[in-house]
Amino acid sequence: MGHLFTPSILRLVLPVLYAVVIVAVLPLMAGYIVLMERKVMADMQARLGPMRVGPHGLLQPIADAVKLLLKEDIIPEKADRLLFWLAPLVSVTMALLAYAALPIGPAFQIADLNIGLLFILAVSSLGIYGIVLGGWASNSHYSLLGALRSAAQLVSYETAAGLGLISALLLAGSLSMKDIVMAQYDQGMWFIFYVPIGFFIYMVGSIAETNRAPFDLPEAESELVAGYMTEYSGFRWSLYFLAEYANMIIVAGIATTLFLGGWLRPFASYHDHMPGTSIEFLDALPALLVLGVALYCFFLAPKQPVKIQKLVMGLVGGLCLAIAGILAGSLFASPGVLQGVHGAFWFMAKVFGYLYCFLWFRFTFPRYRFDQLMRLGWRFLIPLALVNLITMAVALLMSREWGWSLRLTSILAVVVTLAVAMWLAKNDEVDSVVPVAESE
Amino acid sequence: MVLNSILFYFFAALAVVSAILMVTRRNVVHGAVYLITTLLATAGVFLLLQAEFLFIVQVILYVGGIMVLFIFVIMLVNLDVSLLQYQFNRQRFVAGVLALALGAQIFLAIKMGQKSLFPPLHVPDISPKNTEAVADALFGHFMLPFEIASILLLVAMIGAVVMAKRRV
Amino acid sequence: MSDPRTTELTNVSTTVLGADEIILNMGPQHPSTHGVLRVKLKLDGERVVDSECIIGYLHRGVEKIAEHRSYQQFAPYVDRMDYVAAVSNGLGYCEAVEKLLGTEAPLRARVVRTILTELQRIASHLLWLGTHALDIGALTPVFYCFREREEILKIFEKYCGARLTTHAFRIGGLQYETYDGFEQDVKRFCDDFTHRIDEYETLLTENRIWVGRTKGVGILSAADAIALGVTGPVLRASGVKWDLRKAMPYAAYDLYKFEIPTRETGDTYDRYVVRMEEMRQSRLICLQAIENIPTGPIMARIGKVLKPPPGEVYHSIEAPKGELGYYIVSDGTTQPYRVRVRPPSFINLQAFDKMARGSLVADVVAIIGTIDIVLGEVDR
Amino acid sequence: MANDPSEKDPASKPPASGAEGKPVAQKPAEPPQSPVAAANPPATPDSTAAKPAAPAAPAAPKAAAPPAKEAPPKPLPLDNELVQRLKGRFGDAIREATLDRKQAIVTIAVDQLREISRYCRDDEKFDMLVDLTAVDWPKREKRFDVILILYSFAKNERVRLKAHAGENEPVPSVCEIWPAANWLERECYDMFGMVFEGHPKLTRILMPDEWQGYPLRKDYDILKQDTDWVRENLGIESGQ
Repeated sequence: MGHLFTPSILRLVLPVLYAVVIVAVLPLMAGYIVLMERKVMADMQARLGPMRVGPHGLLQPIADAVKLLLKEDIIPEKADRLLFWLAPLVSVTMALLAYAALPIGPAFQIADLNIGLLFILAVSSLGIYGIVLGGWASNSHYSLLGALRSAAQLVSYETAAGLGLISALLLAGSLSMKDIVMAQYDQGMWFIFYVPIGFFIYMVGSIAETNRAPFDLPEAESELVAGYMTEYSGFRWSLYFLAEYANMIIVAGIATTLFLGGWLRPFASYHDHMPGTSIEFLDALPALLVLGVALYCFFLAPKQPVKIQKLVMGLVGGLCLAIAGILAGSLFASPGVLQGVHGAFWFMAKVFGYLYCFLWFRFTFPRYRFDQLMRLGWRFLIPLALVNLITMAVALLMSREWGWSLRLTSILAVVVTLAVAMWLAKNDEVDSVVPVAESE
Repeated sequence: MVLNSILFYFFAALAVVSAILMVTRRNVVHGAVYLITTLLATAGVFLLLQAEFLFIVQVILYVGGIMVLFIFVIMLVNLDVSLLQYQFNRQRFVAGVLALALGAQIFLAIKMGQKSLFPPLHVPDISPKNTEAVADALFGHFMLPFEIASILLLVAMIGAVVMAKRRV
Repeated sequence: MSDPRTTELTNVSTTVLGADEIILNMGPQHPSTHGVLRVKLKLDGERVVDSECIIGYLHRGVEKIAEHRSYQQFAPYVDRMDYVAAVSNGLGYCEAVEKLLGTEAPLRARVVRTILTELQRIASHLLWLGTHALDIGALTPVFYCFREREEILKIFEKYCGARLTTHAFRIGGLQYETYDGFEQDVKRFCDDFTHRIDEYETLLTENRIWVGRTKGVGILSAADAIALGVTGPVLRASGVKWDLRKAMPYAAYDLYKFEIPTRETGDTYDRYVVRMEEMRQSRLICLQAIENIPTGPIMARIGKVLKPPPGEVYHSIEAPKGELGYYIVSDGTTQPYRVRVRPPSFINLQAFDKMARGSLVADVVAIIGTIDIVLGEVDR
Repeated sequence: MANDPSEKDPASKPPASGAEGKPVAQKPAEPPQSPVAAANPPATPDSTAAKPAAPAAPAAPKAAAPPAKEAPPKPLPLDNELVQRLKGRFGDAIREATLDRKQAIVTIAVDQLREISRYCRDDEKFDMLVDLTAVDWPKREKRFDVILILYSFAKNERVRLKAHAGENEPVPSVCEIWPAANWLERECYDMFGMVFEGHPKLTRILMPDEWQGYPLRKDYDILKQDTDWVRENLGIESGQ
């Protein structure tokens, strides 16, 4: 048997295995993110959210999926058939392709490309074609307007998000995602603490890039009905839907890898810097957390109204229990397995934390108007990102040349950038108030 | 190595076919889509040559940036009107001469590069860290041309903004 | 009245990039037109060059029906016009007919009427705030507003059995005495309402995106507002300090102290601030009123068959949307000869074109929301 | 008024006045407060808002006036300074001025409507056109009354201009004076068929554009109208 897993075969088989896992798990995860979104939205609006399908609405995503599959798939009569069919495909394939370089765990990565980050950015920027061609092919004013708006929005916010990322890359020194995480492990500090403004700019840019929350102009329900998705229905529409949520997970993945230390446990390299003190108990945290969830499920199970829901809740409790078992078990296994399993847990925890902020913004902020959105992108975010880049580079240089500690110089950089941000916001305030009356 | 050549022929064929398709399409947006496939095919060829930075730049720059603006303009200015206008084609003679000149050039190129047509099977392995190599060259040896090029681009951008500004 | 801005816009010969102007048709079936309103917008790119409101989809011929009903029988029809503020419609009609008869409701009836009308004003403003914020993209306020509105509708239901089209008042006074615990319910609602309003204010007032989306949008100057006959919060937000409850007091408004909020620039943000302040003032009126509801009869002695002497009267009240007037002509029989309703939404909607011209498509939705129209009242 | 159930016999079943459901809080012994002249609010004790001193029994128990038999007097002629100034300016164009239920009504000649309106807005400060409507008196030869209700912010008072217009007689439009009149005049045209000459776009506003007939006219037969429209547009015999 041994010869079967020779390194070269392993190098080929493992990525294919990971790819299959990701492509299979992704629609399920997208579905459950939709459920999470509806539950969080309900919670913020003093109501319950989906409670009917399965215990506490846990089977709602399956119901949605079945509904979408059964729905009739209408193609407008004068639509451009080739493009109408092609557009959602382009969106989904680009979204899935970007998972190739995403490091979920130290080992769980399909391909550790030398230009990992750049690859993900390139592929996700191709997602625009799905939207633009879809809008054009549906041959209606509404989708055309929606498509043009989203194209303009994506193009302008990609630059902002990209510049935000570069400031973190300065510290990492390499484009490969695994090296970036290792850099954060070696420097013992997540990059969010060194370059918080870069993180903020990237977060705003990523929200705009995935057409979400205050920037969801393209499918602004009230004005353009549903933007470029208006004419799509049934399975085709769900492809766009899947692409949007896949993009969200990628963007969250990039942010976690670059700013929140990827699969690293908080204070991962603590013992290297402070030898002697060991806070290994943090390793037990994931297992305890999932155990807590399992117990809560078991506690809720008997209270479910319908017998089947009791069963399903019990099942979910069992599943959480199993995961807790694996997490706890891996504590005693070899460090490699420990890092692999826990790494995946921490990565997922940070991604879902980041997504929670997405949902949180969506339900508190009203929607930006299109010209305000453009003004924010070009007049505030991009200049701020440039300034942040320069100050970060200077800080890095100071710490390298004069030997000051990077923490000190980065704080200096942050202060300078904040000052510039205030100045930018102030004069941005003045002329953004009355766009219409200029001509008076 | 067999995989490499198979892929190469695939990309090359894809590029040629989609280039022809692009030119012959009546619907402009279809043409643009085929142009994108051509560009992606050439990016594939770069990848085969292990020049992954070039591959990425090709994808981001051409396909992700320029082509988006192409499609943007195609959508804004509905071109059906221009399609209906009568397409005349009277410069047959001039076209003939040009074609001949181009043919001669290609033939000469093939003739001179006789040897390089059949490359040794083993492609020299460029240093894995392709990006660093490009960066060193760009900012080290070719510092001056890089600066001149960037200033040129800046001037072009400012020109575009000024022209557009007057109109809005 | 050629407004420099519009002439400059309309003769824009060459449009951007040669793309011809798009005629965008919003409605009559559209999520954010607050009912069956159809708006034809002429767009140059994103900017609105010209707009035309097409109404009449909800026209039920209320004024024609009035001529075939007795005075009491017509009262329920009045609730169906502005179905969001049915109580104040009823108050306007009953007081107009009382004026026609030359009588007046007893003090107790007038005080209870004032309380219910002010509660209805809060409910109408809450519904406006919820849907207006939803149009602009804030998904959360609508649920908070409807939670509060539910409390008010419960009070109406306990008092007169209906929540929306209440027919709460009768000509000459009230049909029902206030139920036991009426004062406690209103007091409980008013007490925790301040905390609720602060909740909305924290969510919206200083919110940079909300301010960005509403400031400087749909500006209506005071002169335009008066010329276009606009009344209510829209007029007060343009800087005209005028409220019928103060200018020509009716019911029991002269017994209570309250402020008239006004703002200067007359844009969507000012109308938002004015209406939020009006809700606070209405709450104050309710508190003052329930402290001491006078005892006494609740119905004037006017007999069952009403035959007002021939003649005509015009009486108007300050409805949540503006001045709601009733011009009734009587020919001495039991049926009115002509009932003309002065609908605030209909006349305020006329100002939409002046506000929308030169704004962007996204603002059109905000402007429709800020005028706060109800199509039942626009089409009658 | 074709065949609506005639309302002549007063409906018998409304409950006796006064709430029989819930007993009134306490039966006031003294006579109910008799109606006082309608318009200006009764001189209730100007109790400060917070706490009226005495329990709010009506200030002085009025003499037990009989229930509203002597309704307000017939409209009496009105002769205040406003009417004088109008008469001075326009002479006999001001037909009559009356006071009906404390509200001033000035009847004017229809052809002078625009000049009088401009005068009212500019000199008399009636800067808001509250309402513009019409009433149909088929028996009179000038069957339509055009009613303009004006309001002055400065003087906080209202006046009602009334003009008699015949069936096909064009009425001068007041759109230039008060832009508010635009839709109001369109509605009058839509409902009564009165042509306002000088109106920028006089088309139907509430009814469908191809509707025949003018609904609010007294002689408008809704039943025939309904069947015609349904037969033409929907192609079915109305089941009326």
